[in-house]
Amino acid sequence: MTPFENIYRPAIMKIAETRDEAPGVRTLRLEFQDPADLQRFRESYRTGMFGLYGVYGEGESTFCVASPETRNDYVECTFRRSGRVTTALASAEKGDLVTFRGPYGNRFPIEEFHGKNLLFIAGGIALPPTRSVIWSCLDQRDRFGKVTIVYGARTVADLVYKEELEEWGRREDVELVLTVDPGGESPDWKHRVGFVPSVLEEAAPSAGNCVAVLCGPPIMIKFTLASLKKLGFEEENVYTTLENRMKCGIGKCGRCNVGSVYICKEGPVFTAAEVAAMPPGEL
Amino acid sequence: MSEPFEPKIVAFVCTYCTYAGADLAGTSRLKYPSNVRIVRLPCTGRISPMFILKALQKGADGVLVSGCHPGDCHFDHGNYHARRRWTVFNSLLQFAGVPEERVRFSWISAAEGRKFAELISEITEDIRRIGPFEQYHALIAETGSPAPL
Amino acid sequence: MSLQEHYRSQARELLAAGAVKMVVGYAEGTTPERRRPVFITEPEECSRLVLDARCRTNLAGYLLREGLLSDGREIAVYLSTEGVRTINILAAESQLSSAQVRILGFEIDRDEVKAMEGKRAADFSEAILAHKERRKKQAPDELAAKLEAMNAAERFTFWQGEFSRCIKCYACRQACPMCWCRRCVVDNNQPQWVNTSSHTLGNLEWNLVRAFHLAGRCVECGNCGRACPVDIPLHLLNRKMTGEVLEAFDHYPGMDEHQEPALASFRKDDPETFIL
Amino acid sequence: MATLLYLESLSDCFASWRKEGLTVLAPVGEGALSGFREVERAEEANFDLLITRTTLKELFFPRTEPMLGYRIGKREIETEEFMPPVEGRIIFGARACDSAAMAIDDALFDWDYHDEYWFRRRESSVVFTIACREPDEFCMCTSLGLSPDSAKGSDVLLRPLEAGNGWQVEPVTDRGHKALSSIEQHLREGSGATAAPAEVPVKFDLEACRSWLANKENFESPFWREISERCIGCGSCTYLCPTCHCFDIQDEGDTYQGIRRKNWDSCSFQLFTMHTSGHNPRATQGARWRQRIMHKFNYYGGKFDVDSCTGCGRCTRECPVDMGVTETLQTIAAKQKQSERT
Repeated sequence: MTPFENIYRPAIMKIAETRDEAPGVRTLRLEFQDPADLQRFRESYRTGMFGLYGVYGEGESTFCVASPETRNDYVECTFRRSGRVTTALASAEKGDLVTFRGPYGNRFPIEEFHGKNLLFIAGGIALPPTRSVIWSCLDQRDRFGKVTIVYGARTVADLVYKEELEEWGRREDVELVLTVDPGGESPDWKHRVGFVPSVLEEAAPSAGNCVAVLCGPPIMIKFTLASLKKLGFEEENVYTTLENRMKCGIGKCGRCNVGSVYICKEGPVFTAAEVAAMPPGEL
Repeated sequence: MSEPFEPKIVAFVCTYCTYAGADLAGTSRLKYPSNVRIVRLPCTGRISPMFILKALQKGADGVLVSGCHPGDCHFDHGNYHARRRWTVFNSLLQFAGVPEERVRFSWISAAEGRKFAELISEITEDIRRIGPFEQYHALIAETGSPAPL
Repeated sequence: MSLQEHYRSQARELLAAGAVKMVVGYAEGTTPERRRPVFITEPEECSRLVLDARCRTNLAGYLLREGLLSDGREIAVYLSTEGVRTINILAAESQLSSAQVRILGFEIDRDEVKAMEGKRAADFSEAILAHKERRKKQAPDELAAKLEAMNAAERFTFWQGEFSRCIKCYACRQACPMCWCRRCVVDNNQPQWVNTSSHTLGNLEWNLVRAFHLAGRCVECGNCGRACPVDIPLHLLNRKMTGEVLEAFDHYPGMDEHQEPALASFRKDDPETFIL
Repeated sequence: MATLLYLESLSDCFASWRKEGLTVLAPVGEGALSGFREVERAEEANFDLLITRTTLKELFFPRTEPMLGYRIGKREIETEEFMPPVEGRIIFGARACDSAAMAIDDALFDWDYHDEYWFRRRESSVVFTIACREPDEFCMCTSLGLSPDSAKGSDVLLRPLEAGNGWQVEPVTDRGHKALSSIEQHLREGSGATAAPAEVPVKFDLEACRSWLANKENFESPFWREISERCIGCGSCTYLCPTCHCFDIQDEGDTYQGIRRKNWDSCSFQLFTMHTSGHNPRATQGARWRQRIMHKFNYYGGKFDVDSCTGCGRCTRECPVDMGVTETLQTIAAKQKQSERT
């Protein structure tokens, strides 16, 4: 008989680094303990894919791989402490062992972005999936045209990846537009104040030869899509990611589908046109 | 030769009376068996029947729940509420076939170090006599749960 | 006029006059033996309402559907004595206002259905009192008596066999009008007190927790037992708890809407013979 | 001439298989207590049962299954893999609807990722299906394009003899052939008349249902709320369904040791899709019932070219509030017919 292959078996990961991003939000850098697991990850990981991060005794939780495909010898994830698993992950320390199952799902078609201008839009805790694409593109900067990043959070404290935001802000080949919701600014805040859709409209990036990557809470997505439409973006050129509750991550446990579309297998990356075709009542 | 059976007993006690009673037993150098693991809670009113089920789930052979005498509750009436709950849960456990020796309830005040020591000895002996809670342990084993490292 | 006709026309009048926004009752089911819950909002649909000795389901739980009573309007509902007691308990537990519940009372006596006079839960206190007196004298059923006669190990084995069949579909919980928690204790996972898996241990834990949470609240309507797809004798556990609470605290759940819940109240002289 | 197996030699067949180290399972018990359990002798089995209360799927996809045991030390995690049992099994006396369900679920458990918890059991089991002679009022296999003597998912099909003393034997798969060769000495060649299979009336037009469900406009139809108004949100229809396969993954244990398990879960449950944030994409029972119907009769077919229902009727038979797939599809078919007319 062939050796038993357990599709539910996770890889054991060591926490190489922890970083507190914002209140309740933390980033972990995880390193594979088994070289075979690392090898598999290197071969299969592409930006946009997700994984199930776990702590034995607590369970597994799904979020995107926040690190880019151009840096594939580790896995980074950023999450908000909210349920049982994220609470356990948040209290884990450097050197602790956790688990990772994946990478699963589809990817951003980055080759199709070659030669185009890129517009990244993210809100709050949804920067991680966008960040994965941003670095994947910045790591091969000369293949792309103009890069614009519009990122907003409720308050200054809620902005994640603060160091990277600074780095992107310093770069000449990136246009960074930061904003916080009205009332969320600190006395020394030098950037914009306002909601992402209106800030985006003010910044008015050209839709010509441009693809947009948009990640955020549903309400932000809804209004930002309207703004993008005003700016002349076609739905086929706007990419986003969807999230749903998952248990298996591989199309078997039966809960993440939106209509007939399984987020875990056919997603999490979709164009706005694909999302528009989904039944709105299930999103 | 197998090891002689040492009962595993979990005691859920309130911090104001029974825990203080246990403390007194200790400082008075009263001898009692070391089979009891004490879990200290603010009041018997906080001791949910879930705790008892959890102890059994983790393989306890016996459980003791103990707090202040009626009228002595630090929070005035937590133990009166607990008493009603115990009445009902005790009856349920017995109806489900959990022998009454396995789950006991008592009032032990901060001054009753001797009562604490004697009760622990008595409960431990009772359980030693009836042996490990094999019926429950069989259910635990059936889940495939691995033994502690 | 049969009771069925009488209540049909009452339902029609109530809806037509706008006195109630909905009638919760029984309609014919898939087979001639079956009855099913039905929700009528139009006077002309009232001819679907059925009332006979097959109408066993306690419908009170449907009143707790999210938002149903939030507009303050009244709903008429077919209820037996157990159902009326359920309304009293739910009102005592602040889950609904009995003023919003217009009762179409009935009682099933063997194969006959009889009217119970009254409109509001408070009108049924005599009938409830009579039930309490009858319950006090009620002897345990055959299986319960057999169980009581067993020793602990035998009882454990009996329940082990019963619970091994449980598939954790939670039909008992969902069918119970008393199980109104937004999030059941087994669905809370911080901490996870009892196992969610459907092995015998997890099933035993679930069933004990369920029985305990219904102690002093269960009206013995039988919804749980009828819903159980694997016929676990859940009523034995519930009856045991009801008997215990009645005997120890003279508490019969659902006497009126001001009755304090048995496990949220106490008397200083409550019995405590088992406490060391 | 046909191959016959007489009831009187069935115990000998069981003995032959058992001698080879195979476990023999058969329907036993009555009513709510009925199910497939290990038997030694033919008399223990209850072949008069129309259908067992719990389904064949439990033998392939148990309600709770340990997958990984873990022990956490200071700086290492020890894991132990729980493999499904692989000893050979003869499942004797399944019904066509239950057996067909196994073939339907194969597609899901093989969808890109091969679930060995399912397939190891499938590969080590031989399913003998007995064609039904009598339906009850809930049976509806013929409405799903199956029949009481369908061989789908079976390894051997048995047709009851008119005299009620045995079966005509039809091997379907290689596994079936092999299992039969072990009991060759107990089989007879003969020409006993077989009983006519049960006549199960067609209850709805499946094509019409499919069309209605495929129409996007109907997704938000008030029909979904109306048909499921009395649904109490329990899992009995899904757990008693031979094809329903949704599951949860749960860790049982503590921070030192425990087990990661695969447990049945149900789309009827409110918590099934609830996000940690509290947002629930399927917030109402109507949406959850719609998911169940759409999954079975639209999504599954779209992905695997087969509907996820075999018409066993258990959902209606056992529903505490008298709901079920049958009535829903009957109503849907009628709606479709009506819209085609207008």
